[in-house]
Amino acid sequence: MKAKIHVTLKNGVLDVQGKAVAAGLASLGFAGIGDVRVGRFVEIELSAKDRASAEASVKQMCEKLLANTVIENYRIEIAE
Amino acid sequence: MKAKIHVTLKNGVLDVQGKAVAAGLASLGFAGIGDVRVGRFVEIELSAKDRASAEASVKQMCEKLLANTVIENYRIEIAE
Amino acid sequence: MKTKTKRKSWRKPNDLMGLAPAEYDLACDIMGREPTYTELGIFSVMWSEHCSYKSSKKWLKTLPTKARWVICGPGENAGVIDIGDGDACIFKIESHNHPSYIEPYQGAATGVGGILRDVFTMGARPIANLNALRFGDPSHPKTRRLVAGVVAGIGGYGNCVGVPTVGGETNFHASYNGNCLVNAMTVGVARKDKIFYSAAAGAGNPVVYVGAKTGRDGIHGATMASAEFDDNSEEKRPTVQVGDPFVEKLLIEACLELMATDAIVAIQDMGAAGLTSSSVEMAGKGGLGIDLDLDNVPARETGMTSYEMMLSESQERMLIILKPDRIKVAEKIFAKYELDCATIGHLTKTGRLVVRKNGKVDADMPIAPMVQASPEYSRPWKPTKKRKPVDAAKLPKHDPARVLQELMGCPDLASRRWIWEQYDHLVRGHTLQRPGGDAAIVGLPGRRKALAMCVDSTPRYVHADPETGGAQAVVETWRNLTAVGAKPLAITDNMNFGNPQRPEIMGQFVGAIKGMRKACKALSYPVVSGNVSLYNETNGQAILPTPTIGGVGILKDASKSANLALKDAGDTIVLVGATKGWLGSSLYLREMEGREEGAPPPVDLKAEKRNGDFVRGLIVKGQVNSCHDLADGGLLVGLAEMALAGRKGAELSPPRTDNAYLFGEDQARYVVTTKNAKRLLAAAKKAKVPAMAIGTVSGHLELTLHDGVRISVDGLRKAHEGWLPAYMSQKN
Amino acid sequence: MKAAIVVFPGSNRENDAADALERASGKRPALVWHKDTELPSKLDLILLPGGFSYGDYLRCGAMAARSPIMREVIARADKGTAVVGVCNGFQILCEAGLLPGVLLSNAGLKFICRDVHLKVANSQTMFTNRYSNGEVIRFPVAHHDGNYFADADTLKRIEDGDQVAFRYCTPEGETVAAGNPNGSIANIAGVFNATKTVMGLMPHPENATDPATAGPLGGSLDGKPMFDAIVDALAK
Ligand SMILES: Nc1ncnc2c1ncn2[C@@H]1O[C@H](COP(=O)(O)OP(=O)(O)O)[C@@H](O)[C@H]1O
Ligand SMILES: [Mg+2]
Repeated sequence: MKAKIHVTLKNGVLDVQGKAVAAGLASLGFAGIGDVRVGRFVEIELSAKDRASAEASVKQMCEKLLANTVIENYRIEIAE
Repeated sequence: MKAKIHVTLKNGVLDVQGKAVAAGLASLGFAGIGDVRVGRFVEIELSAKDRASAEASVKQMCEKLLANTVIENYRIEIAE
Repeated sequence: MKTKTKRKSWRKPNDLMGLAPAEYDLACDIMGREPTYTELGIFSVMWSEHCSYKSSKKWLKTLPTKARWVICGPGENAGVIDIGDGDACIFKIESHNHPSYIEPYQGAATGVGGILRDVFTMGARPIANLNALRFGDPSHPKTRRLVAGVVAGIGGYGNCVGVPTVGGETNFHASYNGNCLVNAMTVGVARKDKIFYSAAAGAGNPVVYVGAKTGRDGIHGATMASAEFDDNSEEKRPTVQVGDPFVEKLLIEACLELMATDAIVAIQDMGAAGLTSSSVEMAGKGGLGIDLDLDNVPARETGMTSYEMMLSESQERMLIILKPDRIKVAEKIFAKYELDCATIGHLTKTGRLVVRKNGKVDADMPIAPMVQASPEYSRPWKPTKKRKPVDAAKLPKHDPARVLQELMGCPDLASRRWIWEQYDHLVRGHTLQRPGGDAAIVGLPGRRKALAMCVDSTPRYVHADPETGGAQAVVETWRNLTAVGAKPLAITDNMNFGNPQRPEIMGQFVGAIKGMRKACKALSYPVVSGNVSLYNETNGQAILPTPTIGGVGILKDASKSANLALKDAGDTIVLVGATKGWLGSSLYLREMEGREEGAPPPVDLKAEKRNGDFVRGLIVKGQVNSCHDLADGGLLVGLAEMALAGRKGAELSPPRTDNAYLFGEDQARYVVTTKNAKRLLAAAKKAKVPAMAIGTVSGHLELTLHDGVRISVDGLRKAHEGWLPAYMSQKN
Repeated sequence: MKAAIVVFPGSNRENDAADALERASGKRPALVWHKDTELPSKLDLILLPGGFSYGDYLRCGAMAARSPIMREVIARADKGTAVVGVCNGFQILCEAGLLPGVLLSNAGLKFICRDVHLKVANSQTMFTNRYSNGEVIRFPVAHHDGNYFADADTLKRIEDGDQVAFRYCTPEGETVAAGNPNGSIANIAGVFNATKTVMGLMPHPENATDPATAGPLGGSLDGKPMFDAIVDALAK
């Protein structure tokens, strides 16, 4: 099974990279750029007996390591 | 409009972060972890007259700034 | 060369993986048959310019490499010199030009990783990194991105491994538009009796692979483009090498830990041409054979062929010959650091390289004939036409205040702070002289002494007159080391040139070597290691010939160093060395007149030695308060740099105030400041060293000339500190 | 005083810290490899050094914070053992929850290595009592992710509890943007836990203790009072 995890900064946390990307895009001449947010995208191959148990274990991984829940949110998708 | 961009390392390019995360998860006791890949996830709000022109302009952004096309691939989704 | 073996018709020139047809014939002779695909790959990398030095060998051999303090000269992974008390200093420079142009961050980062391995593989703890960078014209669309990427890559790697990056140099010139130069140097220290070499010994001894896993990184590009890989080409295309400084840090610690035991017979990093060159070189130097079983090579990807494994340039890997009963010792240490450690073969008496995979022999070739027959060319060369000196009297006049302002803010002289602040130059806690001075000084824990180091080259001089320029590059490092109070000991050199098959380019190479040779001899300053990078050209436009010199010197007493910052108001400013006012090939001529012309300043090696030894003596005796050597931009630029560093001004009354005098680039000169000018000038006279007082240090932030010119130090600072950050913050 | 420096894979300023402690105490602290889950007994001080633990991959300090030895460090800290985290060590302490807040990428998105000025915000602790409140000192920084962040509630708690140790400032002592190298909120360079037994800071006091680097060479000795204070407090 494969888990896809999106880790993004919570609202209200300064997104340094996002700001820099927005400025970079603007100076390259791209117009109409609004908010830019930069996050992490993690793909994990894992052997789990079913979707539910995979999801539960990936949630654990996020809580324990992949996200810093003080400042980050995460979203999990499980694909076969 | 909102563009969601996934930037990931090309196949065969050493993913130092992925390797480290896999090791980290294993040492936290997670079993059955296979390959782990870490990429970037960028969300951009933009004003574009239509989907097609948004897509074209985001493609430009990826080529010019968001992805390092020598070692990275990117995937674009446009949402209203 | 006479061909004995019949070639099969299907091997067309573009199937030869870059070998010349004559080289292929020679390979067939050595094999007594046509080489297999894997064997051909091995020949092709072993005989590549990069590994065989076929165009340069003949000339490199003429460089002086010996001195009483040289423990190991060129031929090993790095050079080794004796620095007293049983300590040795191990250092080398290496280029990563082409990879950095393709992928600046990773190219530069892996360049740093590679040179670190060359140094710690000999048993040294790396204590400092330096780098010499050349980029295209600032207005070229690619330049900014290359600067940003290369600097971030050097920092990203060096900062993580915890080796301070203490010095370097950066130039901009249109000749590097299509071909930037990234030369990285590492300096390490070891105990003199614990130096590790690469010559294998002991048939039967295990060959052990340690470090990161092998992937398809950087496999010989030319070969991969050849016809045989049409199917699956996406999968098998060469990939950019990605460095993992975290693994390198662990590898350094693990190797040094293993080196503290008695387990190692020989060790060598896997650099260019990876497993091939490391195994062939180790076995070759030991006069032995080597059997490799590639099924045991730790692999990152599945389905790799022998060819791919032998040619992969995956980073952070080492090859070790161990004593057979010490395998467990090594395994334990590498397990501690969670690095791979695998026995992948053993030494044999056959003198052959045998490569097996899946039980099949994919290569079986005689090592000595392959290494000995490695081509050495005597390429035709054409001397560079001599240029006439520039007649300064015929040049337009400019206000010296304006000239100084412009020079201090021009791309080649502006402050590099934007760069070095991205490098951790303080980690380890022994950086005595930080970046920004003439040479960096790094202390040795528990020792009174310290090492000084720097890298230099003035390519515009080399271009104008290769021999003078080659000599000048060597003396400039010697002078920079001297200016901080160090005794220069030895150099490493990185020869960056264009296509050696063009006689003009080969002429530049030969000329530079001749000049370097003379300078090294005159200064007892031998070459102990180096690297050659040829074919630095794009569309027939070659880079300026760039022999980068890395110099290392020693301060017996680290507390007796000098730096360029003006110290106390009232100190007398003394100019040491003779000034005629030489503007040929100067920065002044280029920046003010847009002319890159004229003979470069002559190099008088006797004067260099006399003046330098004199200045060093003053520093060691504590008789000067500050010291700076004069180079790009000449006297007034040197004084401005001293004023900026010391946050002081100066009241100047030089004998002449024409631009040639103020900005000429005459060699063998220093500016020192002292409280006791009388004593200093008397000593100079006795030593037959030209010296004269030209002013005093002042507390006002102004440089004044006695004919009324006044220049604000703050204004100079703005120009000097402003250019690079402003340039880098623009986008394109 | 008995001190231990925890060495993670990728730590690289452990010897700098050991040198500084040795200069202050005359005794070289033990370096403890992260895999030794047992810390020496009866420790007075645990120091987490600078570096790039686990390559700083994923997030700085994230993996080190979850390594087995950190459970032991947390247990000791809970019992009141003094803990100091410098740079990567600070990032680890925040990730491990021993200190409030997090460290984000520098606002300029670049690594910064240079001297910075700091204003002592609380000199009433065992780590800072040789300084006075408002004193301006100079340490080097060397980091890519030193941009301190805490949400409004946390920040209020930190400020109300006098938990700020140092703030970035100009050479003249003004805690304004011009003195802030990395975008840290409220110019915060270092913080304490609520009981002031744990301190983390981004700048490197250990690189401001060696007389050989100071004087005309321009290095700072302002880190010495910190190590002297620590040694003093723990000698008793
Ligand atoms: N320009 C040079 N001057 C002196 N020695 C050189 C020069 N170029 C290469 N060498 C020496 O040749 C040997 C091989 O160099 P290189 O191929 O760069 O080594 P490695 O494979 O270890 O990176 C080294 O001993 C190096 O010091
Ligand atoms: Mg080598």
